[in-house]
Amino acid sequence: MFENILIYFVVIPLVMLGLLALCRDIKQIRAVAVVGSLGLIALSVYLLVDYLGLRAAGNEAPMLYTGSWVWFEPLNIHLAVGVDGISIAMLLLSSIIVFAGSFASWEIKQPKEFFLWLILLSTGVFGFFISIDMFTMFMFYEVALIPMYLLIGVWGSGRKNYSAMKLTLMLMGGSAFLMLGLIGIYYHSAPEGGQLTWNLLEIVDNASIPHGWQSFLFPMTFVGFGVLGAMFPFHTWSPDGHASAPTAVSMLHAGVLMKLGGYGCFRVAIYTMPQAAHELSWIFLILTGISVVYGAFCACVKTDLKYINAYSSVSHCGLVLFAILMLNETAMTGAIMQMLSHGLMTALFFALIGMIYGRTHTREITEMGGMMQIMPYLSVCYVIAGMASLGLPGLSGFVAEMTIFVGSFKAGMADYLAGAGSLRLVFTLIACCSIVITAVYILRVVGKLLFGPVHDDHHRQLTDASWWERLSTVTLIVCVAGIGCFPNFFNTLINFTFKPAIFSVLGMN
Amino acid sequence: MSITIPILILAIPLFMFIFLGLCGKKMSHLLAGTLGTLGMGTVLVLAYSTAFNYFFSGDPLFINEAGERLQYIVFNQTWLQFTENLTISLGFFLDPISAMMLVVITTISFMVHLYSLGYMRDHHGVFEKGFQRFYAFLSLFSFSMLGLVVATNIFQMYIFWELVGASSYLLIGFYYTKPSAVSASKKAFIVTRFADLGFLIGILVLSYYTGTFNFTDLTSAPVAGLENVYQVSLSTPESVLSIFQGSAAPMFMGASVLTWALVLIFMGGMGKSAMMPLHIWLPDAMEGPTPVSALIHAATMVVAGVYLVARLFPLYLMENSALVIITVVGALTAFYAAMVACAQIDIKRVLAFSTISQIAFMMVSLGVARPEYHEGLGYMASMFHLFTHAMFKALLFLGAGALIHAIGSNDYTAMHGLRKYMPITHWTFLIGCLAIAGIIPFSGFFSKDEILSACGNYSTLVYIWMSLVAFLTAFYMFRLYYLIFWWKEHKVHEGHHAPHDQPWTMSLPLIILAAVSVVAGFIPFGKLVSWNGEPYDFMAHFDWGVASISLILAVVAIALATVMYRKENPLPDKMQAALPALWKWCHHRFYWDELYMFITHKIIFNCICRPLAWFDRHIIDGTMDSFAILTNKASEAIRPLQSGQVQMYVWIYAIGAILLGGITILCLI
Amino acid sequence: MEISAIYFLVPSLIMFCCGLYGFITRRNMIAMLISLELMLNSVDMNFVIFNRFLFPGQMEGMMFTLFAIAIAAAETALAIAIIINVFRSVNHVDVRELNEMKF
Amino acid sequence: MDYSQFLIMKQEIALLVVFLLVFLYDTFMPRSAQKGLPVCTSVLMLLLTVAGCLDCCLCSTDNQVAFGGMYETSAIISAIKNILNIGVVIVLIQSIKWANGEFMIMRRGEFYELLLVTLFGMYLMISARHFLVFVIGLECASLPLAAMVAFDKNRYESHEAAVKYILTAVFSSAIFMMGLSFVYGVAGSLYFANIYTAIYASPSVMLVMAVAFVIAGIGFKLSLVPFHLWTADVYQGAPTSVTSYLSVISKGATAFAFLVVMAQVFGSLYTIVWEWMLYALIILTITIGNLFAIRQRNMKRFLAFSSISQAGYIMLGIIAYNTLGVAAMMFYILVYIFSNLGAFGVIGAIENACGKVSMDDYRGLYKTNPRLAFTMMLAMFSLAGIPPFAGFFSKFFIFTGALEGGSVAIYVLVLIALINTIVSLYYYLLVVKAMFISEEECVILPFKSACSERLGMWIALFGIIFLGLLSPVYSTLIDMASVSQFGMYFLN
Repeated sequence: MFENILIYFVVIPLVMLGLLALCRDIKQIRAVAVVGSLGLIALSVYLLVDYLGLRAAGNEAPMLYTGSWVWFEPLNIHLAVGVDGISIAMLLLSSIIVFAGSFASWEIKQPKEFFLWLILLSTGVFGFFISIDMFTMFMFYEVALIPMYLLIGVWGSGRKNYSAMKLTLMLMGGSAFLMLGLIGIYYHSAPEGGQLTWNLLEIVDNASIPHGWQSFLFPMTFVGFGVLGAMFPFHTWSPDGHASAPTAVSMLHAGVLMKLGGYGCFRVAIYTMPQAAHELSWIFLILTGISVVYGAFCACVKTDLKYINAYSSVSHCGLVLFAILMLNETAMTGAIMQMLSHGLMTALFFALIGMIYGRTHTREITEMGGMMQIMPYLSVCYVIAGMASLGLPGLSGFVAEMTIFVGSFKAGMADYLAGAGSLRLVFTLIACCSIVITAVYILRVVGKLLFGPVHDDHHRQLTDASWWERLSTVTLIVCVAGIGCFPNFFNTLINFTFKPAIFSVLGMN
Repeated sequence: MSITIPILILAIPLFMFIFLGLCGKKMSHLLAGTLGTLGMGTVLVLAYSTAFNYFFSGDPLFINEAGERLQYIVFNQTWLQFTENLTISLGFFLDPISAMMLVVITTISFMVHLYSLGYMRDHHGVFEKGFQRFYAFLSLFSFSMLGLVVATNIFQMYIFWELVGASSYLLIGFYYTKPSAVSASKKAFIVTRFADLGFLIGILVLSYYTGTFNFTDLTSAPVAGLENVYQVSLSTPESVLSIFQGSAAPMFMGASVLTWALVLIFMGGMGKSAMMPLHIWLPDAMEGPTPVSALIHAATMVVAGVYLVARLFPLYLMENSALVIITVVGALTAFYAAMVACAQIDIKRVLAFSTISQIAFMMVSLGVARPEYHEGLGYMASMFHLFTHAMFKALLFLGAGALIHAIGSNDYTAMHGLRKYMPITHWTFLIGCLAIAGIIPFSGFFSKDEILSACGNYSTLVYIWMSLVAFLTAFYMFRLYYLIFWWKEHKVHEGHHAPHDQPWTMSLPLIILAAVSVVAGFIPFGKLVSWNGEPYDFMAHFDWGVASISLILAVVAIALATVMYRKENPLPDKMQAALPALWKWCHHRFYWDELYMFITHKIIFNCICRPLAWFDRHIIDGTMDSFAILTNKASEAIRPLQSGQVQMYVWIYAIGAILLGGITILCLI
Repeated sequence: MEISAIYFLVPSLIMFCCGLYGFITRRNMIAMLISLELMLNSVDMNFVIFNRFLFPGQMEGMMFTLFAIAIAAAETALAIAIIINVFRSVNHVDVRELNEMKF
Repeated sequence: MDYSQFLIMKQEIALLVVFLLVFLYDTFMPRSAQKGLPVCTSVLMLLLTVAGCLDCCLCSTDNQVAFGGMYETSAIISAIKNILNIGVVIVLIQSIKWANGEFMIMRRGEFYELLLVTLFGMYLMISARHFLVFVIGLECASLPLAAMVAFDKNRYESHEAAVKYILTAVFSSAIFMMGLSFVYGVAGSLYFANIYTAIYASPSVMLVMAVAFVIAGIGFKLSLVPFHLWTADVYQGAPTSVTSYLSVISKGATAFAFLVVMAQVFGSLYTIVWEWMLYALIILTITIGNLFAIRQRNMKRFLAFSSISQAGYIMLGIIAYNTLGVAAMMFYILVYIFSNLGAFGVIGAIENACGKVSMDDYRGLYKTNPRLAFTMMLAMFSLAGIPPFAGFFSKFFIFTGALEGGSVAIYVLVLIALINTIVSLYYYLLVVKAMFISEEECVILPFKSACSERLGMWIALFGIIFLGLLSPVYSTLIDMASVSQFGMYFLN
């Protein structure tokens, strides 16, 4: 079991948990957090390199590093792991954000408990991304959800009780549907008389879920994961939750946890039930298409920085789900890139907002102004994050959005020309409009918050970023720019293994 | 051809941007400025050598035996692969117009770099705050603009298109503590972003049908035997043609998809080039430092729209309707901007509207270019005007900058009679005015004259219309000139220094540009740039009739301006009183800004965003909350069930048991 | 003429219902216990009736009744003990007053 | 008569021996040694448990029938008895402090004796294959509990609870026996096997009423809605040790007995009659239990309602009516024992230390007593079904069991249950919120809980954390369930 490299993605956080429990003072806690998250980054980078090496050597299995250990034999539940390019991208993303998040919460109060929960959360995240067994996947998924409650409740701000409860209940509500969907899939995972399985690869191979059941189970799983992906109208946990969460939690949540939704939608809902995905995608296309513009419009009038970002996340994550539903290779590649890109840049955003809030004690843009003169470093980072968000070439947002638009437009036109309705096309065009609206709200914030005269003279005494804050933001900016400048690397990484999966989806159509 | 030089042309500004952006704060102002200028100077040399090489070396890669100029892809690196065919590459594309643009951009950019060394400090020689940042942004802009013009494919163009937009945003908002600058930069970005949406959709449509982003696939045919060398074919390549023509040509809402794609792409151009109705950002963009206005908002970035249309011109030729739209939009914009320019009091605004008007000239010129009329004179004229306009408009802006620097205000009412105090500025400004007015032998005469003859070939109406615009151009430029330098004697206020000419770093660019503006008209432009690479005999198509008419018009306009504005007199006020409505409309730019304000704030903001946000908080979120509230209500409602009375418990128990059986029995029966 | 089972069953049912009614309406706990006895006895009667009329060849119902009587006795004893306890504590045996804990 | 068949009853006999030993200790040991009684009982019970578990694991027990078919034992039956034993051991350990309190000096022996008797009754109930034995077991299991509920003589609530309990209990046994009389009237026998054959898939009005009454009678002990109304009052009024015993042991035993009755007696009526009865009861139980739990401030009362809704989930294992369901139900009971006892351990410790049982008093508990708060939180998470705690696995398995070959109606049922888990999560989180998030000063001062209490909590914690993760437990249960006597009654 321990010869499989993937296991260490769970082992390292668990060891960190153990060490944290033994820690006596804040220095030790920081050391554990930093060393552990560095270890995770190293591990994921190693995995990335090794993976590309294996692929280059001609290994064409859909998943690599697969391992499967029986857990609950009677139900055929395994601890099954395996990764393809998508998972590796997500693992990389998660480890980077955990790293940045540790630095962003350098001076948190009650550090021991905070990091315990944070690392537990990341255990769930890593476990989720390496799992290919639906049971373990679901388990890790829920492991990742519940620490949020305490993290927001104890370390949050504002209406934290309300937000924490709302977030937890809505997400668990989603997972209620999800659980039903997963068990349903399990019971149809094999042809009559075959061995039922939770293993996604086997389920895809068997392709035995009856059509009628697909139409029932697909919405269940899609909505289940979609809630976490902030799909309209189940997104309302996101603004409140993010607004109240402490910095690192917002980062991790918007940066990684919301990706669990998109990843799950793809990996479970669409991967295993392509027929239903094809037939029912219109419902969710409408919903996600609405999310995209709706979130952006709402962000235009909010004055709380975190609310603005939360709505922007709704919009961007909506785009992820939207692209996945296009069932088109390019769009799906774009969706994965958007996940990466949004994860990084939104983490950056939340880190910066947290840092600004930590100094000014307000997040109302009407109460701030001229930050560029007071804290130039943070402000410049904020502008960069904003530019990434509105899709400036050279930063990650552009690449992802363009890939999505090209792919969706292709899918939309294909539908339209084949006389299959113009829904996809219309919603692609609507989604395209989001690039303008995004520009509006980003520039509005930048203009009000960073530029202009200093609004409050008390703010003049505030200091600029400290070294750990710089480290945290620089890490993220480098990654954002890295994806933005060299997209094809990620494109290849994802594409490499994306193809078989997509063909199996499209082959059904 | 080696790829080192092209790569350096792009890499040096990028490097300067990153270097100055990261380390600028650590070094002295002067060092940063000098480094930036030196970097740009290097690029200038490299670009000139490249252009020279391209135009004059006679290399078979660049010109064939028939003397036709070819297109050469110096390098093309895959950047992002969407599908097997659809690939964004980053490359370096060398053809007549890109080589010409290289020259224009590097020249103006270098001038501006140099000029800013003097401009960006106050009278005591103290550098402005953010000086290093300014140079970093200038480098970023130069990089983006160079990348734009050498784009090998339409998506590369889009990428750099966005980047120039962003650097324009940063530079307009350079004085970020000034709210007006902030809102101007925001406006510029959002308006062009809106236009880019059209551009993007246009690209999507075009690429969906053609399956390619590459310009060479869309407009050219490969030259046999040579790798990466293409020749423009005015009859579009078979591959593209077969998609869009014939009975099976795809249609959408009554127009062919090609028309849609081209018009949408043109929409992007309209945004960048400030064509009506997307022009509103450009006058506001004058909030930026004046050198920026010269570089971005006069000479280079704003002509990107023209460049885009020129780049895709063979495609546009396929769709007459698209070209007609371009002509109409251009003609309207040209006239509108000229009218407005006559009634502005801010010198930079006057120049901004003049820029809009002149770019519209170029657009019209492209719109009227047809093979049957003088073998595409319009295309050549447009490019020529682009070139000359860049020079004299940059000159005018830099001159205006010198004035503003000296006076400290944009308002010409604070200037009047400056000719004695600032002779260099005066003379160079006059040259600029003569050039733009189209007085022989200044450069504007040649290029504008060709545009007018192209219009004349196409349609008399357009010709008369554009001549009228040319007349107005001469009028408002000289109105400006007189109001700045003549009108009445300049009063020097107590305690102020008298305005004086600028340091050499500022004067030198003025003089150089003035010199170029004088002689540029004699460049045999047609030999170098033409729409299909064939050398174009410009003199063969020269129409003396048109030339003399336009010359006469210009002289009359100048005379009129002289009469009205040379000396302080009541004539302008009388005219204003005679046509109050016209003046008011022109002065308020026909209320376009107010209209946009109304649409964005009153309609989009108040009628869409706010209701949506309300809807989200109260309806969607309210529904979610109401689940919780309902649960609590239900919990409250069933409270009496647990009354604490054991007899009640038992009663419910008994009823429950009986109902359980009873209902089952009923169901079974 | 054999008297059919129904003549016994109906009174038994009535007894049960009386017990039920009494149990629900009487405030005195002792009276409630008596009502309970009625119900239990009606159950016992049922067993006996069924045994006697339907399955006369065996004794299961009778045996059950014997045990049930014993159990009923135990229950009553326990209940009375508890009621006495309550009486000591609050000086009454009104069941409706015992509603401190509710909702 | 073959006396060897008494050996089949070895668990009951062992329990009786323990009972006798405790009785003898209580009666004959000198006063000075009386203090050792709680520990002694716990140790004896622990020995019994260990022996039982070893026996269960090492010797594979076949289905064995004794006393002319009145008594049956099998691997799964001894397993459930062992599960109960484990719970009883924890309850006993947790009650040591309480039992050694000032007030209990004279009567602690009775407490243990009564407790062991009820356990014996539960054993009988589980193993009974004749309704006479079953009724004796049932009464044995419920009547002494009334005395235990009334144990706190000085507290008025204890009396009120006892009255409510005994009156409802007797009433329900009347209803239950009424149902039995109908069964007897229809089938002519009280042997399970005979009844099963006699009523094979032919429901009459009397039979349906009989089923309803039997469900009501057993549902009373399981506190299924609407037969649950006594639960909250009794849980609140009874001494905490008794409450914890009531909430887990009594419930677990009855759940299994319920399964036995439904499968082995009324198995043939599954689809036509009682599946739908149970369907309605489950929805009511889970929903109403949850709705009441939301508003509770008293921790014991709160756990009472939570246990009502948990009973609904347990019933999913029965309505599943298959091997997976049985195993999942037993696993659920096991996990529920640990989780609930973890919570009751904390409540008991706090009550013993400072007499606070209100949720409002728990505010800020983490600051004063972090370990207790942590234990409570894990217990709450486990009850709410949050991984990686055992509660998640038990919930997942019970849903998996319920859905096996499930019709759409069952999917709907499970969906309702799942949505209810959100409500339950809400109120479990309320406790967590009070302990961790509330920023008020805690009224519970820091204190050191007794050794025994801590031991009890440690055991519970151990179970909460590891029961789910260690798969052999569940796998063994599945193995047992698949070879159990139920197999022949299930449809598939």
